[in-house]
Amino acid sequence: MRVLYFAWVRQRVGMAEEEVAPPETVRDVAGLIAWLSARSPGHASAFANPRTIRAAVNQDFAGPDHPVAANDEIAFFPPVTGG
Amino acid sequence: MRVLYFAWVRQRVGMAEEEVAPPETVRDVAGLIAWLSARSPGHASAFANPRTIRAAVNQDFAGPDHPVAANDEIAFFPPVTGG
Amino acid sequence: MTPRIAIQEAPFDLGAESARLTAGRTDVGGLASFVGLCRADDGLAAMVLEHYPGMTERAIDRIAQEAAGRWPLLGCTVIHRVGRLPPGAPIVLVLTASSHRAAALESCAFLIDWLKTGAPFWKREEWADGTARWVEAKAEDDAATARWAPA
Amino acid sequence: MTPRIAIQEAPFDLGAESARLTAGRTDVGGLASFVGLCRADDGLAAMVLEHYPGMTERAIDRIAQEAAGRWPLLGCTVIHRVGRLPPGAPIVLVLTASSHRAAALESCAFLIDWLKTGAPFWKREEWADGTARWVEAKAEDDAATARWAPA
Repeated sequence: MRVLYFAWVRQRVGMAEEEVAPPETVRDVAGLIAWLSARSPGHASAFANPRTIRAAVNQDFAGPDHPVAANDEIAFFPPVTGG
Repeated sequence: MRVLYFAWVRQRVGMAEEEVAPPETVRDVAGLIAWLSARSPGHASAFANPRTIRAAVNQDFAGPDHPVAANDEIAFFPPVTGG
Repeated sequence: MTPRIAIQEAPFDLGAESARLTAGRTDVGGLASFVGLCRADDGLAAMVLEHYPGMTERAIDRIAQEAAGRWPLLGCTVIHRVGRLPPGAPIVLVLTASSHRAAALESCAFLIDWLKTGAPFWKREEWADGTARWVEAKAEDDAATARWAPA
Repeated sequence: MTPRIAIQEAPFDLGAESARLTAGRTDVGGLASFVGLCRADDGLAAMVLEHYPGMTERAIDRIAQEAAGRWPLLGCTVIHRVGRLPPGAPIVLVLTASSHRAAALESCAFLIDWLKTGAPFWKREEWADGTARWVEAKAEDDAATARWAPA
């Protein structure tokens, strides 16, 4: 599973992307956030307030209940501010 | 009094502008239209249907009741179609 | 804000006009433009545009000032071509600059809607078969202008 | 209608992009554009834009297709710059072409409203005093996007 981080989520986690292999109990975006939060103080800081985090699964916006699987590309980032 | 004609009003009247000196009984735009209509068959044709004619007095749109005076610039034209 | 208003036969340059509104300043956040072009409807050979010199500039200046009173504009350009224009030719340009995008977008739409009904221009269509006819005013243009009227 | 979508560090050329949508055709009656620029609010040194390569282009392509389904578009261009941009620099360009002006104007406003809330871009402001902060999403941008939702 490939995980990407953008903007201040990337800065707090301390990396732009990583390959992870969470246990099978991690089935959705919310579960992945909980699992990633335990990986480092940086991860914990990035995901401290899940309300400020948005996610995409395979490049589509995805809510906390969206399923995640081994070959997915998952991205975490703040609310977007383009335009 | 200077009278200007535009678009098909100009074509029907047969000229772009003329100096006229209507009698004192011609006091407003509607009166001027009636008086001009009698000047030639072209004028009569141009003003045959007053509902299709718009007017400006001294370069501001003006309705049939708008007063007209000796030194005014009066223009007659169809509804505008710019842009 | 002094609007730039031009009535001309020559083409206009959208890039240059846009640069003119933003050059040397850093307070413009949004620049909206509209360009109206001559469509080649079924055998149209050319569009011939006539206007009322003097009144045209006055009327456009007045409406640009009204727009500046309704939206916080930092710049406004209106260029309207006259004369004989072939199909595909640009006819009219409206450009508005503001610190915020909604003001730029709305004032641009307001100005082009108004130009259709409030500025003394007239269009004659010349056809490939040699005939010509004056374009008639459209009720939908009056409706578009009316939606900007104060409630 | 195939939209032209570009994410790039380089500046864009409004005149050239506009010409590209109308060149060689005579069915375009209206061309609307919006350019968003970097404002120099109180000591801003630069804006740094980051995006999600791949997802950005997909998301913009999808919304351009949605716009083409809602309005009869003849052309659509979206160019969004990324990287470090100084105050005064153009950031984003939206261009829409249609046979009628309302379709061009409305779809242009729709697309720029959507880009503020639906495309994966993030802005960081760098200040003259050396500090930096990520721009926070605005509730007013969500509201602007929401007004386009089907009733």
